[in-house]
Amino acid sequence: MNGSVLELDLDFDAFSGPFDLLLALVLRDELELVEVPIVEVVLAYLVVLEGSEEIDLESLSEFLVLVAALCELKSRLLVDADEEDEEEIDAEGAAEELAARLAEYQRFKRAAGWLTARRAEAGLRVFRTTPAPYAPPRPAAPLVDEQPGRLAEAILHLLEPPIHVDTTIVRRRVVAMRPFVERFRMLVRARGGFVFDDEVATLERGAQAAAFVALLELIKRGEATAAQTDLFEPIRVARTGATIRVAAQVVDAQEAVA
Amino acid sequence: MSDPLVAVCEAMLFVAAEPLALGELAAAAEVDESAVEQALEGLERSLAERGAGVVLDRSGGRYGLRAAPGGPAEAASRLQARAPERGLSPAAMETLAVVAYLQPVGRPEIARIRGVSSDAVVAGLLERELIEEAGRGDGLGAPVLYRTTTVFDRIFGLEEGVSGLPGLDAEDEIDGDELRQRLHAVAAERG
Amino acid sequence: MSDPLVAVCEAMLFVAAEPLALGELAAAAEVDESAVEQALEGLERSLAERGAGVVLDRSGGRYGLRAAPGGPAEAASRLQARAPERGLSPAAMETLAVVAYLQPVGRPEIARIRGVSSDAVVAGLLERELIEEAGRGDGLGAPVLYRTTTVFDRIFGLEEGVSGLPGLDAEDEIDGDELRQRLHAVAAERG
Repeated sequence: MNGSVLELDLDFDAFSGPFDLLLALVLRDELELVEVPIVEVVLAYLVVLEGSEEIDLESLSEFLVLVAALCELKSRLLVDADEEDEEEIDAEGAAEELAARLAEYQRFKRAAGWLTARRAEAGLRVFRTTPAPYAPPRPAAPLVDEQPGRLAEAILHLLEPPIHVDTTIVRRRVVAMRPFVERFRMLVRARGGFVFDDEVATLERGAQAAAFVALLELIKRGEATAAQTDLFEPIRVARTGATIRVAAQVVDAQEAVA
Repeated sequence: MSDPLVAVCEAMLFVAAEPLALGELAAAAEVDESAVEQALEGLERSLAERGAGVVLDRSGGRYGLRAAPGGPAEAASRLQARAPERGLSPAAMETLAVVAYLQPVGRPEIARIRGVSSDAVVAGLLERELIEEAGRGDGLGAPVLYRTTTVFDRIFGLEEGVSGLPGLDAEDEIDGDELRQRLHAVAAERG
Repeated sequence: MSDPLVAVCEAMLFVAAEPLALGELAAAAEVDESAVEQALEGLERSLAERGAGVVLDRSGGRYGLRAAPGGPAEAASRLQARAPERGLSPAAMETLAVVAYLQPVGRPEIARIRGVSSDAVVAGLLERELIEEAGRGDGLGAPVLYRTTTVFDRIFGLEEGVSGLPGLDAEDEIDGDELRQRLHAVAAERG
């Protein structure tokens, strides 16, 4: 495969999230876009993100599924034949969805840039936000009468179970990561390794994404390494000794085995 | 007001929440106290000369600005007195509802159930005397517990106190413990 | 400053902790709004002429005073423990932008747009009082919604408030179509 995270000269700390990273990759002119190992870069980034406790599993799973589908990893990783009611998401569909999300993200990123410039332009603005020292006391605002029914309404609102609004073509499902961490840890310790693709072959997409995050977690903790002989080859996971660097983990592991 | 230190002193006195001692002014202006003293005299003169709406007050060895006597002070008083009548914000209503149905209840539990920090809202309700302290709980750090007040009863027209709160379920009434459990369960699910 | 109404306006703006609407100033001064408008212009001129330590500020369509730029603002900010605008991270600016344009908006939507959890960032913005709660969204599991505050308007110098923000769509950006084409290229190549 071409390039590595290191050759791409990316400073992960400079990105505010996976969309920010993907946008930067997609907008790169100097690289042939198809040569960019997007999945590897994104996965390596997610390892870093996981360490910073900024992971939102729901949006992360969705993002992973889209990126994986986009890069046709799904043909190997995300086999999903058993799931009847779930729409197959093809690479074209993933591209559509990702493009829409990136365009939306880009608008807000630009708005943030405008606000930042505006802040700099506005200069230091100092106000008093407390009452003035000798100001006459402000009487407490008189309370208006309320209906007790509004209290019951507020409590009933709090009793409503949360739903996750589905705004994408991908059906989101929050899948617990912990069982995967435990299963993979057991496999690594007992057998010295396993083939990730075999382990997740029968799972639905959301679970596969969560499994991948679980794998990243094990790698991050230095309990395992993951490797591919080539870009779309099965991911082989092996037990490892200590000292591994997080950012370049996926790439390093891959080079080590290759 | 050609002296820039005069403007600096005016700005400091303007933003201060409390009257300031000479030492505090000197430290923030990064000059010595005698320079500040001189600038304050300049400020006092400048304000008087142009008939400004504020005057320098130097009572109790501290400095502050106040509305000038007469028209300015009267208008300032009228402005301050016109506190608009306002209803409870959605956040206040929700917090009040949690206290009303679960009392006594502490801030950590309120925050957990609502899923957001509720310190500012609780402070506001205390200030408006809709809730009050009711001892301390057993939890971590023995949090202060709160209950609703007679002001609360009056505003919501609850002549019999909280026993008059509307039921939450027409068929089988949820009791306090069960309500608490269900609120926590939903909050946990919300993540 | 011969006009007594100018002094009255200065005093009112001085005592208020919040920016004031023309109507509030007129009511407390017991004059009509156009007279207040004229007096505010006179005040702005008078403050500028004598190089005062404060300047007239208009944010979100409301009026207030703030420390004059430069030395006065720097000294005044040293007196204040908290500076809401200091050290805003790129993540915080992004989150602030989402809230400013989509308000009221909840955390799940912010996370969806940014692709990362925004809980810590939202908490930081709440603490700085740049955003505040604005009720809960409709529907099940209704998330707490947020909006920007007058502090936000003031710090960013938005005279007309968020209505003065530029449109979200710019001409010079790579649009959705091109992004889609680039991503399609990846998909086609890999398929």
